[in-house]
Amino acid sequence: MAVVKILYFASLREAVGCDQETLDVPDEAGTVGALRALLCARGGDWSALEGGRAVRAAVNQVLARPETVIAAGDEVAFFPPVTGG
Amino acid sequence: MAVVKILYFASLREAVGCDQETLDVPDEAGTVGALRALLCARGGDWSALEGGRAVRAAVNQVLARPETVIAAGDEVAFFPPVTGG
Amino acid sequence: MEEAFRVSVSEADFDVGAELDALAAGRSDIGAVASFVGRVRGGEGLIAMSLEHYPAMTEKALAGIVSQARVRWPLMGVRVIHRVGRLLPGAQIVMVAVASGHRGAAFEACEFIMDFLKTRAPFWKKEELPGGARWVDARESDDAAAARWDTDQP
Amino acid sequence: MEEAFRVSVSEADFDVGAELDALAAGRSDIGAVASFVGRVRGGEGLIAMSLEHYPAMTEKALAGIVSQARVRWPLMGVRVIHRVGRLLPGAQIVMVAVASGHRGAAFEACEFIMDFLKTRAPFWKKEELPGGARWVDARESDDAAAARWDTDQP
Repeated sequence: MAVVKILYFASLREAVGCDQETLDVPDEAGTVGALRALLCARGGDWSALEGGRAVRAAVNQVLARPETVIAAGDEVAFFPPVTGG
Repeated sequence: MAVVKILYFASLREAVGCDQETLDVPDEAGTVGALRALLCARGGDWSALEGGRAVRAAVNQVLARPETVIAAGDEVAFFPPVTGG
Repeated sequence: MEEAFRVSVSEADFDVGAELDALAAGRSDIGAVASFVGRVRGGEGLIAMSLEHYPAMTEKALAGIVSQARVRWPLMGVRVIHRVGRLLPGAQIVMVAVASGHRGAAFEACEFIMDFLKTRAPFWKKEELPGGARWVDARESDDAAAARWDTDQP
Repeated sequence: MEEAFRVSVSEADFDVGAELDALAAGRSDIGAVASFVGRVRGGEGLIAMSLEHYPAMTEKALAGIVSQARVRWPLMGVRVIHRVGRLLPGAQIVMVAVASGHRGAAFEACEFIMDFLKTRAPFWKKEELPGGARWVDARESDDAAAARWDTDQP
């Protein structure tokens, strides 16, 4: 088990209705992709995290891939493709 | 015959020792290339206009080619490749 | 990141002229300064554009992009400023300025930083329109612009 | 050439910030402003750089280059300023600023204008060095930079 902080931004934050949460992530959800699937499985508004949707992630403020490993104390963020500049 | 004004700039101006002149150009020297050859044939410092040297030309303030035709009243300029910017 | 290479995020507007002057101040080794300013474009009844960001990540991401540019080109200074908050049409959003010895490096690095900023830095735009607010969609052309640097080594 | 598209040649220095502000003043249709400033680089004991030009041709040549850029890209404003006379290391020589709806057009047109200015506008640089004065040679890389636009239609 790994306690991580999870942040949501922009349209994804509005869709799931949550800015941030602290979650005890089971070992089998120890990657960005697995954590995303776990959150999506909550159903309802959380389907905004479904596989077909364009969702990006960062771990400890660095862009991450689905296979990026998550460790206790990490800050994981989910957000839509960026649109700055 | 066509009376034209001829200008020289930068290193070419210094080489030929002349800023500008007015010249009655014979019909057979009625293009930029032929005029250049005529001027070069003066010899001495004017060999700066020899065929092998990088010399550019403008007619009436527009970049010209050797085959560009010269008419009475034209302003013809010879100068080295530009180096502004 | 030393003084000549700076990134920042702020709600306040910025003074491009002052930033460009600061980049080159007291130096005679800089032959070229390329810069870019992005502004809020009006149209379609746009009332305002709000920029959200991920504060803990933003400056880190921008500094990382600048570091990548420095690996690719010999740069003498870089300034990146990105605004957040609510901006009106015509307002400045972002500026990137790059100083180098020659213009090729300055232009390329400035474009590179903008392309990467558009696709890697955590900012999101939301438009306020007469009918309500709408998040701006990411554009495929921005991904394509960033992707060209993958193979196009200078 | 109307107000938003201006070229000039002068001995006086220019204020880049003021010029950029003037380009975008009162407009909300401009999404992107790309600009370039060229400066006198020191080194090799350079004392000064003198710029000669062909007065009757210079602004005509610059305006022609801007017109060509407008044929290739949808531009909303262009400002070109080139200095002449004796300039010290670190001094500004030239600025090109281009306003457009999007960054791709602004960047490309700004580079295009600089590339053509370097190879088509009648300016010549002479360096003052400790051992005497020397005309600067044209660089093949500048010809190559200009030539890429022959085939590279946007």
